[in-house]
Amino acid sequence: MNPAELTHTIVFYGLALVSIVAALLVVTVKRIFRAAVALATVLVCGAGFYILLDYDFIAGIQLLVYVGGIVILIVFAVMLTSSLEDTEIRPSKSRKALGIISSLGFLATALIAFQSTSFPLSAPTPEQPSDVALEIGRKLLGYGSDGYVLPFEIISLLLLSAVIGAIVVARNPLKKSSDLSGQSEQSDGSAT
Amino acid sequence: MGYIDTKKSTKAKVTTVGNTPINVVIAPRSPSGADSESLLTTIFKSVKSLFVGMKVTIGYLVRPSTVVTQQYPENRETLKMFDRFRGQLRLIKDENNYMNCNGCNFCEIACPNGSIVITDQRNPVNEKLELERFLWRLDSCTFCNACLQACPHDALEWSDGFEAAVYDRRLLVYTLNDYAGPPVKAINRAKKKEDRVEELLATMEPRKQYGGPVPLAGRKMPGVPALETENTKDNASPKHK
Amino acid sequence: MLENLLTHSAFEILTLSDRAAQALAENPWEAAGYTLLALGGTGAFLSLLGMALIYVERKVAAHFQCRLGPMRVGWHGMLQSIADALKLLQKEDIIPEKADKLLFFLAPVFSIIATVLALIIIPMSPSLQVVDLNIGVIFISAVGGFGVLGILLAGWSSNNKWSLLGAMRAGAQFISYEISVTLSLLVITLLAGSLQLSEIVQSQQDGWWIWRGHIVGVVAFFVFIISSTAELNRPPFDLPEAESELTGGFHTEYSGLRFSFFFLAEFINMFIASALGATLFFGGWMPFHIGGFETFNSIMDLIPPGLWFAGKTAFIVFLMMWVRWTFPRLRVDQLMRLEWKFLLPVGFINLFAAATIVLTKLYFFPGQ
Amino acid sequence: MSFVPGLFHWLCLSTILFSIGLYGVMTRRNAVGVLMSVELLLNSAAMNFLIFNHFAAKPFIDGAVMALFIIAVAAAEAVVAMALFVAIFRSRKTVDVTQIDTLKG
Repeated sequence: MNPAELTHTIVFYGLALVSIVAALLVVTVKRIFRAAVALATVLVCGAGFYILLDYDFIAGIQLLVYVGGIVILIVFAVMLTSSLEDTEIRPSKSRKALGIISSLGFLATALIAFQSTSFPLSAPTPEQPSDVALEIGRKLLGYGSDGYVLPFEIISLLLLSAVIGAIVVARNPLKKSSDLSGQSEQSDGSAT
Repeated sequence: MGYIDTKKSTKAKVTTVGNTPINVVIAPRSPSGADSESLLTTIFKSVKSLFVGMKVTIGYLVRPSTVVTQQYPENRETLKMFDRFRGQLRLIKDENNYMNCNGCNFCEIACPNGSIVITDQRNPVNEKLELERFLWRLDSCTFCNACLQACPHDALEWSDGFEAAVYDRRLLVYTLNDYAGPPVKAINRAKKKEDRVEELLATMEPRKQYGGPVPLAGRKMPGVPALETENTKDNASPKHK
Repeated sequence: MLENLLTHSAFEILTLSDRAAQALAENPWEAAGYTLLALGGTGAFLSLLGMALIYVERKVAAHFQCRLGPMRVGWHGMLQSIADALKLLQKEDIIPEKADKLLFFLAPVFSIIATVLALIIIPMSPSLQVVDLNIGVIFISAVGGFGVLGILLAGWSSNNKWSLLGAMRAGAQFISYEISVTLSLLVITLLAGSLQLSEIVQSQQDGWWIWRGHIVGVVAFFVFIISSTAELNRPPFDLPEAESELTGGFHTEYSGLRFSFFFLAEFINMFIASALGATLFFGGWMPFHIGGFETFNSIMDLIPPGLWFAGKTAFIVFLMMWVRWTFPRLRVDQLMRLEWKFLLPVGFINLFAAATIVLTKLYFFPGQ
Repeated sequence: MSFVPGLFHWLCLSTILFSIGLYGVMTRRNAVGVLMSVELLLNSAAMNFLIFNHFAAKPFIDGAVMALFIIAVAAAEAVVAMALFVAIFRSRKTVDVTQIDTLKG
C-alpha cells in the first residue's frame, strides 16, 4: 500500500466514522438545534467524500448549497419555532421499535443485495474528464441525446415555484404586507 | 422642508371640532420630494450625496491639522483651554488683588443647587456690609453659569483650571475670596475722599482656599488628615447649618 | 535570471500543498514539514494580520473623525493591539448559566475555522498560497456559510434575546447578500473562464478585469464591495451587532478569548473579502499590464508580485474603512430593499451583459 | 478482503447513512427534525449516484449531474418546508408532527 493509498484509506474511514456518529446524533439528539449542527457535520463530511471520489466541483456545490443555504434555513426554522429550553419528547416505544426494525431491515436487505450483485465495474484507472465542472456544464445545457437541458429547466422552474410558494405560505395572513416592512426575514420576499 | 410655506399652500379649509371652527392649511408637497423626480434623478442624487460624505471624511483623514485630540498629560505646559470653557469659579481680582465682590448674595440666590454660600460681616470702619467668606462647592456645581449671569458687579469668572481631582471630597469646597473685607469699589471711594483708607485696608483679613468651615458637619474621614480650620464658629458658620 | 523575470512565464505557481504532494512520494517527513509550515504559517499570519488590521482600523477611524486614536502603547500606539490581546486573554471567561454550553463553545470555533479555510486559498504571490483548489471561487463562497453558522450558533446558544435577534439578522443578511456576491463572482468567472483563483489571476496578464471588462467589471466590482461589506456585517450594514439596539448582537454574552475569536474572524474576513476583490478585479499579484506594451509590462514586473497583492488589498481594505466611518447604519428594511430591489436586478443584468461580452469578445485584448 | 475502500465499502457507508435517515424520519416528532432526516436521505442518495459514477462509469459524469439535481431539489424542499413550519407554528404553536392531525377526522 503506497502512502497516497494509505492516506486515502485513513481519510475514508475517519470521515465515515465522524459522519455516521453525526448522523446518529441528527436523529437521536433531543435538542433540535444540536441536531442541526450535527447535520452540518454530516454534510461537510459528505463534501469530503465527494473530494475523495474526485468530484471537487460537486463537493463545492454541496458546501455552498447545503451548509451555506439549507442548514442555515433549517437553523432559521428551529429559531422561529422553538426556544433553547425546548427539548423533543422521546418517541413512543412502538414507534422506536418500528423505526429500528424498518431501518435495520432496509440496511440488511440492501447490504445482502450489494454483496450478492457483481457490478459492472469500469477499468481500475479509467480516464476522468479533465475538467468536471466544464463537462457538467456541457451536460446540463446539452440538448442532444445525452443532454439534460429539459430536467435543468424543470429544476429551475421548481426552484422558482418553491421560492414563490414559500413566500406565499410564510406571509402572515393577519397583517397587511406593508406592516411587515420592519421584519427582516419577511420583508420584500427575503423569506427564501 | 421643516416648515409650512403658507404662500405656496393652495388648499385651506375650515373644519369644526365640536363647535369650534379650525382653519386647516394643507401643506404643499415638498418640491424636492421623491415624487416629483424621476427614479434616475433620485438614484443619481443619492449616489452623489454618498460621495459628498466620503469627500468630507477623506478631507479629515488627509489633513492632520483637523485633529482636535489633546495629548493631555504631555502637553500640560502648552495646553490652552477655549474661551468658553468653564473650569472653576473664580472671583475677579484687580492688579492689587482687590476683588469686585461685595457679598450681595445674588449669585447665592441664583444658584439652582446651593453650591454657593456667602456670609457677610459689617465692616467696623465704615459700618457697611461686606464679604466675609465666599464658599463654592465644586462637588455640587453643575457649571450652569447662572451665578455669572446674576452677578450685578461683574465679580465672577470661570478659570481654565480643570484639574480638580482630590482624595477627599471636602477639598472640593473652596473659599473663593483671598480676604474678608471691602470690595474694590469701597476702597476706591475711600481713596478719592482720602477717608481712612489705611484703616479700611487694615480690616482685611486673609482667607485660605480651604480655610472655610468644614463641610460634612465636621466629621473626620479615616486616613485623611483633618482640614486646617479657623475658630470661627460663632459668626462665620454657613447658613445652611 | 533577469530575462526570466522579465517574461510572463516567470510566474510559476507553486503552492504549499503542491510542494507537500510532491514531497509525499519521496520523503513523507518533508511533506509533514510543509503541512506544519502551512498550518503554523496560517495561524501566525492570522493572528498577526488580525492585530495589525485592528490597529489600522482604529487609527484610520480616528483620523476620519478628527481624533488621533491609540497613542500611548509604543510609538503612536503600535503595540496597542498586543496590549489588548493580553487584556482579553486575562479576562474572566463567562458562560451564561442557562446557555447551551456545547454550542456556546463551538460557535467561535466555527467562525475562526471558516476564516482559516478561506484564507488558505488566497493567492498572495505565485509561490505564496497554501492550497490552489480548482473550485476556488465556489469554495470561498461556500466556507462563508460556516462563519454565519457560527454566528447563528452564538446567538442561539447564548439564550439571550439580543443575541438571538442579532444572529437572525446576521443570517438573513448573509443569505440575501450571498446571492449578489455570487453573481458578481460569476461575472469574473465568465470573463476568466475558470474557477481556480490562480488561473483567474493569470488570465489578467493583459490587464485587470476591472478595466478589461470595462462597464461590466466596474459594476461587478461595486456590487461585490457593497454586498461583501454587508456579508461581513461591517457598518453601514452592521445590524447584527448594532450596539444602540442590540447591545452587542450575537456576541453579547461572549468575553475573553471566545470574544476575541469573533473579533479576529471579523477582521480577517475583511482582509479575505478585500484580497478576493483584489484577486478577481485587480489581478491579485499580477502587475499592472497592458496587452501589447511589452516594455511597459516588463518595467511593471520589476515590482514583486507580493507587493502588488499587498497594495491592492490594502487599497480595498482602506475603501471599506472609508465607507464604514462615513455612512450611518441602514435600517433592516432598507438593507433588504437595497439587496432585493436594487443589487439583485443589477447583478442579474450585469451577468447577462457579461455573457454577451464574453460571447462577442467585446472586452479589451480578447486575444490569446 | 482488502481494507482499501472499494465499491462495497462506499455502498455500505451510503446505505448506513440512508437507514439512519430512515430511522429519523420514522421516529422524529419535531417537524424540523423530520426535515433534517429527509436531508440525510437525499444526501446519501446523491452520494450513491456519485459512487456508482466513480466506480462504474468513470469517463461519464451523468451521476454528478444527478447529484446536482438532487442538491437543487433538496434546496427547494427545505425552502418550502421552512415556510410551512413557520406557518404551522404561527397557527398551532407547535411543530410536533404527532399533534398536527386535524385532517384525521
